[in-house]
Amino acid sequence: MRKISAVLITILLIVVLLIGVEDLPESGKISNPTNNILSLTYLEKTVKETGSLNIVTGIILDYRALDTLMEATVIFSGFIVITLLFKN
Amino acid sequence: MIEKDMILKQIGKIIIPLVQLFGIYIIINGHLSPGGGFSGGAVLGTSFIIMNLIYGEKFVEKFISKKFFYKLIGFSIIFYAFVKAYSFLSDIYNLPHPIVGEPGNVFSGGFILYLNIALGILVASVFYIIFSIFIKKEV
Amino acid sequence: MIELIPFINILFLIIFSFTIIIIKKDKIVKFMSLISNLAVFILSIFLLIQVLDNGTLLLNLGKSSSLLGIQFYVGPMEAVLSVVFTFVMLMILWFSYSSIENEISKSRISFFYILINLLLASLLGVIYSNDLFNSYVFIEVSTLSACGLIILKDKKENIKATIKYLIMSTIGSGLVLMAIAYVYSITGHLNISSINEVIISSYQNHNNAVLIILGLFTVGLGIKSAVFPLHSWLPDAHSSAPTPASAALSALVIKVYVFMLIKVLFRMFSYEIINDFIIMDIILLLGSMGMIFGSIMAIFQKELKRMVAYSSVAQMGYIVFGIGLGTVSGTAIAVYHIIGHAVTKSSLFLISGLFIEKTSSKKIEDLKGIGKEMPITLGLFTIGAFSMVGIPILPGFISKWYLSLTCIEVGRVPLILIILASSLLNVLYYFPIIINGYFGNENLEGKIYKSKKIELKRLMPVFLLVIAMILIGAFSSRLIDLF
Amino acid sequence: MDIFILIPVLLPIIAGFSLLVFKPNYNKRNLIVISTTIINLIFVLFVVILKKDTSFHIVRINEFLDLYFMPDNVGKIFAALVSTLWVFTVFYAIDYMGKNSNLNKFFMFFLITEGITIGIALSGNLITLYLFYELLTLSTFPLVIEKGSEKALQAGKKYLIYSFFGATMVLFGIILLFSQTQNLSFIPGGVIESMPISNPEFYLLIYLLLFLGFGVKAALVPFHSWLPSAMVAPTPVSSLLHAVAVVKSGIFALGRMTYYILGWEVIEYTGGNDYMLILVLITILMGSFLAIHQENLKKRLAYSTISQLGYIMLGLVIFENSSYLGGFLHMIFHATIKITLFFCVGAIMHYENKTELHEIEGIGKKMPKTMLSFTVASICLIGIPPMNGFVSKWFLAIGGLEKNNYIVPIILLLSALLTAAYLIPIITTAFFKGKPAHDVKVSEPNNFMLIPIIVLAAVNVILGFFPNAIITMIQIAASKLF
Amino acid sequence: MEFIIENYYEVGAVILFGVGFVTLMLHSNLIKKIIGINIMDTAIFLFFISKGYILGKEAPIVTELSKTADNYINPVPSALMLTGIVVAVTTTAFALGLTIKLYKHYNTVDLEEILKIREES
Repeated sequence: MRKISAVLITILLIVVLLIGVEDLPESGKISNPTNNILSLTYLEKTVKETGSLNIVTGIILDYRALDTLMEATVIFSGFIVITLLFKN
Repeated sequence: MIEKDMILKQIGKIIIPLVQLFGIYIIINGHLSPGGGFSGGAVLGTSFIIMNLIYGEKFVEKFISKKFFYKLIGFSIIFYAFVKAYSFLSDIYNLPHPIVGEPGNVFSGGFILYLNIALGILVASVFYIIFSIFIKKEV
Repeated sequence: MIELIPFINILFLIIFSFTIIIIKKDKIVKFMSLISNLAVFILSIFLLIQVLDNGTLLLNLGKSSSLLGIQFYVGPMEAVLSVVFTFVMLMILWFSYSSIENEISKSRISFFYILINLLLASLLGVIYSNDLFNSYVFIEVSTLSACGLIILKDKKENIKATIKYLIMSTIGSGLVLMAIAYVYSITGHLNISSINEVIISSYQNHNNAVLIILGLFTVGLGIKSAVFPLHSWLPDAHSSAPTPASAALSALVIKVYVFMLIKVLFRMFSYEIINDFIIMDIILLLGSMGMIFGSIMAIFQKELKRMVAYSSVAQMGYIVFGIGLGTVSGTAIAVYHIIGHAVTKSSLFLISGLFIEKTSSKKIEDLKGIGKEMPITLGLFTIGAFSMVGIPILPGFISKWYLSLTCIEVGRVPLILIILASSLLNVLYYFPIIINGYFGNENLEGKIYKSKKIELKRLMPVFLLVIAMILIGAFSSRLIDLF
Repeated sequence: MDIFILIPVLLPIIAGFSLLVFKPNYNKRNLIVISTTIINLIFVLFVVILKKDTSFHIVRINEFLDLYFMPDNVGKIFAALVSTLWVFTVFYAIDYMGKNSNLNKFFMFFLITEGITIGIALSGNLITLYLFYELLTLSTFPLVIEKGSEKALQAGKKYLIYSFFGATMVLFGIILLFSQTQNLSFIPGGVIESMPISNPEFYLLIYLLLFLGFGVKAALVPFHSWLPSAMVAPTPVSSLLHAVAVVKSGIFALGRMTYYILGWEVIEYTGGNDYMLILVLITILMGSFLAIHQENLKKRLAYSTISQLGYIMLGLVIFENSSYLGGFLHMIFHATIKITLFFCVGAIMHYENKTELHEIEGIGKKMPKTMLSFTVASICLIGIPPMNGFVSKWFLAIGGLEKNNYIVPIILLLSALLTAAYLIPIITTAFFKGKPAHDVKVSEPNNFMLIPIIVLAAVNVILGFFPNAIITMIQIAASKLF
Repeated sequence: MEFIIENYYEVGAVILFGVGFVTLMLHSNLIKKIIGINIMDTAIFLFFISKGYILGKEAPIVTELSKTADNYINPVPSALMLTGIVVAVTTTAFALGLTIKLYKHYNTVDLEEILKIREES
């Protein structure tokens, strides 16, 4: 019974998400809202502002560096939690 | 503790230094080529894990002791946080910051290089520590 | 300098918690974490004053352009919430200063302080951040440190509760990330304000997508904040954790996700858009169910901490109910209830921790006659219970009153019955404890009455929390006008 | 000078907490309690004779939550009544409670209850009244379960649940009302400016909610059953609960709600009072019928209280000058009468520990003064002219007739007969049964208990002969309404 | 239904998400649950990354500086997902640690059985 309900829930989830996907713009097009001024600005500015040829690294370590700081914090807290878990 | 295989040990002698070199390369060149602190650190940590698997923990302890790994974690992340804070402040108050030279040089990425190094050390040591905790099921 | 305070708060707490693993002595750790939280509290007060003086504060981190970097958005709500959260966390730390050894082993004390600092930092981050993905990362940090707080006690049930909590909240954050992906793919922004600008113009083109985004956010954040049908992890987790930890979890952590939901619904979308979608009615329904069933389940609990945990499920129902009304005033009441309930529930949890420590039993029926032994403590518990039940001037009454007025305002008068019914149910499970505590004599045979001196010293943080609760009730209109 | 009107509210509460703090011994405690009540009576009388209309805001939290005191004539009379009867009850209680355990706590709540009741009397808007109404429940609860027995705890829980149920209905009504008229302060004739032509049902709902909610404490019939079961309390408490504090607070709140918040024109327009009139008449008859079958004396008096409260509520559902007057008078007279009856029964319980009707044969010969005052009080309650019960019932009947509502006087007469039917047997059993008089040695209760009884009985008679002072005061209040 | 063709990345990601979800739901074995969680996360990463892809453009790593901005795909999703991957890895490590601990306590990794055992306390 649980299994059937689980499968049904999953199918429902997939269908719902697919309905959402149908509503999304076609992927890979240059005209998508994702390829907006934001990404262009990144692509233009990153190299000369941060001096990193790898634009992704430039973004995560300079523009959105708070994410990366938090990412390091996540690693740290995972380390702390596992150490705590096995400490006796 | 069963005796590890001969082949593994011999191959490991060759492979592991290369793996570590590769990891360090990824970390250092994080801002010039694909890669970065996290991926390089993962490679580096994996190399230690392979060492541990092939030669046993004692062997790793000979190079880097567990305590030192803990110290590395603490200091690298504190260093990381401080550098990052300074870089934010230098953005806002444009304080002096490392050279952002012509792209392509290793020393051209502003803070990125140092951040990558700190992140790589952190990731590598955390990976190794977590692995050793898992196999020994205790700290 | 003062506009940097949000960033400084977070950075300060993070760096301090990093340094703890180098410090060896527990006393230094305790003392320094008290100092750090005090500093953060004072800084938050400065921030509040600043915000009240010159309006909303926008802080761009990363390169100066707000589009590229990550933006902090500190309006009155955020400022007040950060003050309240830091205050409650400071009180919890003060309480734990003398009593944490009783519950967790010596070798784990420094971990408690590391995790508490990380937790507070991440909560403040979720409150301040105006960037969806950044909030997601903060949420992950808070989830991990909350799990860590639960497994501070090395018991089997703690680990069981933690794995439940971890799996549930991983599903929740997965859904949230999926929702962020949808949002990004139809707007191309991550900054909530920019998303709002884009989405107001273009949401008719993506009706289904917007509805699915709302659903994903609601369910994902609802799992993390224990909204009624998704609450199954909460009682185990919050009742098995050590007392200061469960006070922090139940008073602060689950609230932050609801606040994130408020930001998503009303700042990323807006009131005009949001009321076109059915999601508000669903949220309202969830809230009403939580208010009723949470209280009903709390009645049947045998253990004190489980009962208090279930009552916070009911209180989350109030908050979600306020959100679901979908008006500015409803949101204001929701935030007000977040504040009032944070203070009330933390004091209730700390007091129940004192009871459990004194009677060395978790059962409710072992509390009979406790009022003869620790009258002041039970008196504070009574004030907290009065706030839950809704005696005038205390925050609980204020929220009920304004919620009812908002119900009439939006023309849903019958909903008032739900509010009043749940407050009657609160009477049913809070008052027996107080009555049996003061007037029952069962457990007093052969007990020596302990001296009250040491109690008073340890009760100080609870005193302050209760005083803060009464003040929050007394200045309610000022607070609500802020939001 | 206005802050002066706070003293009658605050003084007993502070004194009560001082009992908790200082833990005085027997004599010191009695001194504190007696002096507090008497000084409080003096203060209240001072407030009563204050000519100009004083009013005082304690704290104004927001547009609805402002604690506001405004003693008008009605409130003054109620406050004077409460504080007067409290003095008698204190003397009685000191003797009755004796020296048994944790009496400091008992007298603490005893004094706090007085303060809160006076707060209800003097409160100037509905929110303040609601706040004190809730506090009254909480502060009388420990008095009800003072014995601490399982039965007492059960009765206390019943009382608590009934009261909170009523308070919740009241709160619902208040919220609905506030959403319509952003004003909750007591204004003669009501706060509603214009007739609710558009939505009378809404106001009918508000009226029913408020009436039933306050009716719980006033022992309206569907919700009356907490009152007899609260009889486990010691006699001073139950006399206070039934004669003065709780039920009269309910009645008083009903009066405030009817005449000062909704306004009787609005209620008459919505027609809610007709439904309530039926309930009230049922209350009167049912209380009397149930009282006849009670063997236990206190229970008998409790049910008679229910029916008498019905009389008072008649004055709240028949909007006539004279019925208002009659109801108000009956509130005062019933208070004095019923407290006398309870004192007598309590004296019998305390000295002879006889609680059932058949046990008290010949008690009249043993304690003649007590039973004599009981007789006087019962004659007053039955309403034989020129006793005071007659005056109030007369006005009530007149009011009914002015509304050409002939059922009311009939019910009144019938219920008067029933009152006689359940009170006379007590007297006859007490006086004319059992052993002849000469071989019973007289043993009255000591003066602490006896003097209040006799004085109260005398007060009843005097009030019966000279009710005019009170009537004029009430007429002043009523002139603002009709 | 042509959206299945034009958005096949997203469709695949969503179906993968469902696979992970049903794995999480059906199996009571903790390891398999964790695998399911990882599949879900991976599906979301795939979904997100596919948002940044633009037909016929190359990865945002500047090889020669002459190329202008419109030769590269949108770098933002990749940047975000790097962080997301780290978060997922840490959560997985913690879940595995909990599993090991539970196995030490109960000698089983079956969550149903573990939750059935009531603690005496």
